[in-house]
Amino acid sequence: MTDATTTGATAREEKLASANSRRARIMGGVLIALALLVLFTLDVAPGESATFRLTTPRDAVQIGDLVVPGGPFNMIAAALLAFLGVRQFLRGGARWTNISLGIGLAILVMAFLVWATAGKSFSLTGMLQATMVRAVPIALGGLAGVLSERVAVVNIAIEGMLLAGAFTGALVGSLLGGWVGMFAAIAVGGCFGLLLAALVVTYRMDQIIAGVVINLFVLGVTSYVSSQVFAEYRHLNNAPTFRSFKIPILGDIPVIGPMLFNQNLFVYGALILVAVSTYYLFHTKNGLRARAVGEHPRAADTLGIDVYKTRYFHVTLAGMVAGFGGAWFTLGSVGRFDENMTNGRGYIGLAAMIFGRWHPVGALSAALVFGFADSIQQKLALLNTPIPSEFLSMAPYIATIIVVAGLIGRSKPPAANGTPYTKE
Amino acid sequence: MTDKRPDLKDVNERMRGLLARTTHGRDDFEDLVIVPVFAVIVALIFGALIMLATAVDLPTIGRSFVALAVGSVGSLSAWSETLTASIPLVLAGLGLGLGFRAGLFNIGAEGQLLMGGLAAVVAGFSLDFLPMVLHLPLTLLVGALVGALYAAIAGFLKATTGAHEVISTIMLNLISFRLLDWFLRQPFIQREGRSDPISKDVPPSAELPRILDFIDVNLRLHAGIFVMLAAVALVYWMLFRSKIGFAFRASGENPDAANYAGMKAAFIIVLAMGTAGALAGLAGATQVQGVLGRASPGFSAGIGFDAIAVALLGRSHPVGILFAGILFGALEAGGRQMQVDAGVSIDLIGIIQALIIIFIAAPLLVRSIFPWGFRKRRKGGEA
Amino acid sequence: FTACQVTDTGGIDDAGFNQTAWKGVQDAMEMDSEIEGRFLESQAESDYEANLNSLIEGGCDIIITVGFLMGDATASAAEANPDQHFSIVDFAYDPTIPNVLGQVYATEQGAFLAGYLAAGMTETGVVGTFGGINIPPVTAFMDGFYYGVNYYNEQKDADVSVLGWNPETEEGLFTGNFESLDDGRAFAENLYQEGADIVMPVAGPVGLGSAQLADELGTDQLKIIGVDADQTQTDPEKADVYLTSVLKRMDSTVTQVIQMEKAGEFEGGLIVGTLENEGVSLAPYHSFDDAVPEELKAEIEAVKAGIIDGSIEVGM
Amino acid sequence: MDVELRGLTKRFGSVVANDHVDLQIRAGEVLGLLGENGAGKSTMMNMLSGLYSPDEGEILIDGKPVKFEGPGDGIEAGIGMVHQHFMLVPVMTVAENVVLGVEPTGRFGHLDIKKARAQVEEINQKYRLHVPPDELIEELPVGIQQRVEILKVLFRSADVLILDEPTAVLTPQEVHEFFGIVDTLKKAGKAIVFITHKLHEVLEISDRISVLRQGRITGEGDPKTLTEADLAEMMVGRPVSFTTAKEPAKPGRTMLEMSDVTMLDEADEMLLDHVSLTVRSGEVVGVAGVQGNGQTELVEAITGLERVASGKIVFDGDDITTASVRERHKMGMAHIPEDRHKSGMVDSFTVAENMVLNSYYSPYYSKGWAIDWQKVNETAARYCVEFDVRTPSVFLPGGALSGGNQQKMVVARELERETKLVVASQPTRGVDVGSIEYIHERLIASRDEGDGVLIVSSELDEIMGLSDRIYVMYDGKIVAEFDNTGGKADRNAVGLAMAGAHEGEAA
Ligand SMILES: Nc1ncnc2c1ncn2[C@@H]1O[C@H](COP(=O)(O)OP(=O)(O)OP(=O)(O)O)[C@@H](O)[C@H]1O
Ligand SMILES: Nc1ncnc2c1ncn2[C@@H]1O[C@H](COP(=O)(O)OP(=O)(O)OP(=O)(O)O)[C@@H](O)[C@H]1O
Ligand SMILES: [Mg+2]
Ligand SMILES: [Mg+2]
Repeated sequence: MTDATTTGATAREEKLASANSRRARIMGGVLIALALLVLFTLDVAPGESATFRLTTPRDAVQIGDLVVPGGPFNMIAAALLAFLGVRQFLRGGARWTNISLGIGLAILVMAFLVWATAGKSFSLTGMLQATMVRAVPIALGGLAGVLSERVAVVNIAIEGMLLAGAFTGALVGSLLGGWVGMFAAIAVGGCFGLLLAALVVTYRMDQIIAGVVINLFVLGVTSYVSSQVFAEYRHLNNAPTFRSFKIPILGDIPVIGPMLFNQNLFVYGALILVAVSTYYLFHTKNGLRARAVGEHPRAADTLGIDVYKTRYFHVTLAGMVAGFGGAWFTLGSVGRFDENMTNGRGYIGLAAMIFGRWHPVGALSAALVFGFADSIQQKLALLNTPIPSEFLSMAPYIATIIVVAGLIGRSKPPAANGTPYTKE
Repeated sequence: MTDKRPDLKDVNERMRGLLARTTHGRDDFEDLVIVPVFAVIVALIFGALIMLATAVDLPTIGRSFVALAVGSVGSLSAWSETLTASIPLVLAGLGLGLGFRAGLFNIGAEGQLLMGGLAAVVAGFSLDFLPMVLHLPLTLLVGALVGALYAAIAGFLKATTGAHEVISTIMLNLISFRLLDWFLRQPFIQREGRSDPISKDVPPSAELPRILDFIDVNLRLHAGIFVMLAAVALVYWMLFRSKIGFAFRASGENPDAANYAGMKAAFIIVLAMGTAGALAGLAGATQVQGVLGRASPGFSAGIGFDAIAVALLGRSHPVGILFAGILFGALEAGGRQMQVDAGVSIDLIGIIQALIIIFIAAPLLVRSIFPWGFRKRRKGGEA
Repeated sequence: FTACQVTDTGGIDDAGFNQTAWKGVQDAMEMDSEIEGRFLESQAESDYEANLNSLIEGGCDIIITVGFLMGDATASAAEANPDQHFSIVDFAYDPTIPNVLGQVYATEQGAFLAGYLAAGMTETGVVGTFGGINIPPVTAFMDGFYYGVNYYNEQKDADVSVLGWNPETEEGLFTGNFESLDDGRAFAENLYQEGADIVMPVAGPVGLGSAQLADELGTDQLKIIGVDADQTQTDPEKADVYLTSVLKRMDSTVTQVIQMEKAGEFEGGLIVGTLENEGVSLAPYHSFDDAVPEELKAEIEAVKAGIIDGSIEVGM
Repeated sequence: MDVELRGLTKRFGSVVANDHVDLQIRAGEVLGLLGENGAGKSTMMNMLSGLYSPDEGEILIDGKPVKFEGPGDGIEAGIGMVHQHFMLVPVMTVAENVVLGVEPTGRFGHLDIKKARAQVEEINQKYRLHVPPDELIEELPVGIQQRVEILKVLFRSADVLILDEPTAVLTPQEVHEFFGIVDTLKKAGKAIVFITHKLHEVLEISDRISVLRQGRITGEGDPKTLTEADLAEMMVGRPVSFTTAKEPAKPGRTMLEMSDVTMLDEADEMLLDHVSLTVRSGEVVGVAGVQGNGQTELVEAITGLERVASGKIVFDGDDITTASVRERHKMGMAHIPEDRHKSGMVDSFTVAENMVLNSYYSPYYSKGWAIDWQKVNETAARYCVEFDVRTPSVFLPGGALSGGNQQKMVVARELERETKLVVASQPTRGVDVGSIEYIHERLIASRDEGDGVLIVSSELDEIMGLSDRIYVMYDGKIVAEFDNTGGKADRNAVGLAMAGAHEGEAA
């Protein structure tokens, strides 16, 4: 039917018509639009520079400020965006789409910051430090999610476990000191993990219902006790906090030092836990078994792996991680418990887990994106940008949506996620 | 071949057999009646234990339970309060349940309710030239529509980019709180002469009239209850009778099969999210048009989150959601009375709600606590 | 004689205006043993009306409601029950309702003093503030603070800058909630990173988180100015970090109102708390009493007198 | 190692899956196990392997009674089972799957993947399995996956190997190689239980045959003396005909015409490479090929489940290249999907709902926007009777039916409509002989009513038996076409074309 002359043309059309190429072209268009946006709306008055402070006068090693000439920088940013866009539009392969978009968004954020900061200054190091701090509970929540969803137990209860950890940390911490408080928070988190496991594994309750219910229960109990008891006995809700301590030498490195090596126990704890659980899940015997249970429990069962025990263990572990994360709110931050003080951070942790593709490092990175958006909006609010504060404070949420929609696409959970397993 | 085609009489016989409906067995009865009753009892006992643990004395505990009963079902005004509280819970719960049926775990009812309610307020005061017969339904409709649009954002993102709806609806909730704060200080919406964030009033022609005020003006039950009942019927029809509901359920249960059957996944996701959002928006609209009369920061008061529990408790079935919503409404109304009469914090109600759901959703647990309440299952069957 | 209070959704222990108003009721009870006090907490806005109704049936002589959120509910309850006396804290009706007495406060006056103090005390030349949400009851504090600093700059030819609020654009730093202590810490840290050594959080309990940060950093690095109540009382564990507090003396006006009602002198209308009638004021310096120079103390007294006699205007 | 089952009984609710079964399994022998769908074969073997625990009866190994608490105990005792549905984790590598549960470890439970790989290689060599240890399971063809399953069992040094329908998804070549492996194992002294629905396979490989019917052993025999017909009758309880009797085809107008159709995957690799084919009314066209050579994509292209990158598809004179699934369905295209569990049905839906899964919207079943359930239920009941779908009620969830009956339900739904073209993909996979016979009859009946029928199957016998014309697919291309009127195509030539040996040869 088709004669020889058109074959070459159709081959090219074939390429263009494939769904991914279409997405690549759309993304190319988006990038070009962003370039125009940077060029026309983020124009900086000539001669104005943005100053990013890298050290504070208190730091041991002093380095100068990062001074960025606004106009030229944003011209270059627009040019880069345009280049990426055109490249993507003309010959974007599937693999390049996400990378280009990631780079594009990063450039956009930088251009925006330079624009907002033109003629002013703020502490870049401080912002990064805050990014880390704000990311901690979310990263730990996400890690808890990873641990339990890797064995195919959906963990909506992270929010409740965080809250329980925060509460226990405050109560026990007030009575017996920070360390005991922290271990108690871990233990209580573990108890709720165990409860979740019992409900979904042994009593085969719907996993989502079980999670929602634990959240309700913890919220109820902690709010009840805090209004019925804490209001009267204030000394029960006055815990010591873990202060930040600088790791010698490393902590003095400019920019990176304050962000990673001059923080409190919880930040170090989160980083270590992420590393340890990555090793555990992907390089140890038990990690392999856990993942097998999450992907194909029946297969694991036929090989003599106890599916129930594995689920109990990991969900309890997840609870302990979340309990530790919860303790951050009280022992690692403000030293006292307040009703519903986690305020949805557990759910955001869940988002971080999905965004991080059920991988501990992914969850941490996602939490950092969120923390970054959160701390950037606080800086922007100080810079007197003409954007209403309500919109600035939406930034972390909008960033999350954009990243999830634009960069991730469909990510795949462990195959058996959410399904109960019945032995005969 | 002919010998394998059974004769007509035989065919009719067999068809009749295939079409005979089995009557509900004892197991259904146990699941639908005995389990919930036990669940409520156990939850109340646990509640009492928690009060004991926090040094509440026995007479106070007794008084609080009496208050809980009296405040929820003990009088006409208690019933009025119970039903009033259940209206938005049921409406939003229906939306969530419908989403669950279509395989969408929508956590966004809170935000959809907020946006829908705000839109209803705006429509209420800006369309006040209309007569009530138009104004009232139109205002409800605007609430539903805006709720639907807000939810459709998450649906659209999932359909086009695969963004997980759990994430996007959580984020949209958080965004909606900020949006509301912002809207409430815009001159167009903020009430004249007020410096605090409060919207203009919903005019009487857009208010859902109180239906029991001929008995007592303080009875707050409003016409939203009819909206609620109509929605229950509509959602039931939609899910189990209509074509689109069939598609919702099929794609919820098995997206591959739905795709095979020519159902358009993207369309269904957006439509199911939109419908869920419309119901949540309607919940917000009835709340502002029937109870609050205006919008102010956080007027949604967590209804959207409680509705998740209601939908789950009602097993995503419209009738189940109706009962679950009324149960939650009763606990809320009773809890208020409990606080007044016995001085026990209303947070206890949250605990009891959670416990009830645990026991209802895990029949196995109730069965193992009350083994004598249930007939023994056949040997070899599930535990 | 019974005085009843309905809280808004913040609850009785909000370390803010519900708690302060309740303190007013308790003070009244202490002064007069015939007075009995009760309160009801509201979980949600839809509770206001129900709570009011249950109190109206419960034989209260005066019902005190708290917060602008309850404005509408109080007004309709008052209209439906013209014989019941109400008083609402932090809210004014225009026109007034005969059986409701509104209590409002010129907080910017107190905050002006705090701003002047902060400007006099800062070592870095930078002070900061942040709010809960961008609404006038909150921004009145921030305005006063800002203008107080500016007044100091004018008088002393100094160059102290205020971070977190700009009265011209009416934009600034807001947490978006009145709950998250953790935000209180993070927002104070943000200001601290930009050089502020005195921070005034205007977001109810959120400020407790800021106090925690100051406690950790040490008061040589960061001091906090409390709002509403004397925070050294409501937050005794961290009392050392509060330079002072801008008092909105809701307790004193509430006690006054209860006593008026008891004496049969209740009259609907409005009480405005000002520096003049002590409805707003600056709390003692407590642990900073020695640190604040006598000279500055005297200047603040002078500024206060100036505001009272009208020679100094709050605002520009 | 010899194994004996005595009086083994297992019930699922009211279903008695195994009813006092006695069976002997001997070392160095292949025992063929036959039975209809739902006869209880898998259940019995699951008890033997320790996955299920018997309600009654006992298992003796070398004369000693044993009791298994779980599959771990079974493995310990030397019993290994290759399950009917693969028990492989798709996102893990071959080596990981093989060592799962008996992992070689270093310090801190570190997984020694190098050692694992070496061990896998060792068995690979010994039994000549040729399995790549580092590939992800999901990227391997089913034939190789099957070998991974066997490797898993051998890795645990099992002496008794239970193979539950291992050949269901293999091509003739793969079956041949597989039998080679079974022979090696037998010679190594292993006892083997071999379950299948393919009678000639049992006769070829078994030393002894047992037949299971409704949970009981109903016959035993020697493969040397039995014929396929004997076996079929033992299984089903009545004589079964194997060759579908059919008239010569009377091809009419062109029903489906694909010209130069190309399909690309996400990485722009060709899945379909300029495929052209035609199906005329009144003929059965078979597409033969080893699984994974583009047949799935071919069906997706025809039925509209995937977009094609280029080319043209014409259905009864209308260009449907860009038409939706539903439009094609409305125009009279029926589609029996290759995997009923995955996409052909909704397990939780009732039989009635499943019967209208893709036609619920049609005016016939509608009352305005609502579905006329009365009509749906009646139609479903009629279909059930017509197609002998064995279910007590149309209100039972479809998932509660046995596999064979589920398939009949899907086939009934697709064939009972007014259709012009039937696209049947693996229509009889995992279905017992009785049902296969019936489904084949109905497909021929559709042809005789003037439909075009396109059958895609990896069962060469099925293709040879049913088709009037045969296309062979290899690597996304149509590599050969054979005329099979009166069964005249050369089975060997087709098999060679499937293996990609030579291209061309027109009818
Ligand atoms: N887990 C289960 N729960 C309930 N019933 C079951 C279960 N497994 C099997 N059955 C029932 O037990 C009977 C025997 O099933 P089994 O799987 O052993 O059959 P089979 O002979 O392997 O069939 P097939 O040839 O289709 O594989 C069937 O009626 C089936 O419905
Ligand atoms: N949990 C269960 N409850 C009820 N019936 C079940 C259950 N598990 C399996 N079955 C029934 O047992 C039958 C046999 O199970 P099995 O997994 O062996 O499928 P099958 O019939 O062999 O299907 P296929 O032929 O597609 O392989 C299934 O068709 C199903 O009807
Ligand atoms: Mg089987
Ligand atoms: Mg089978």
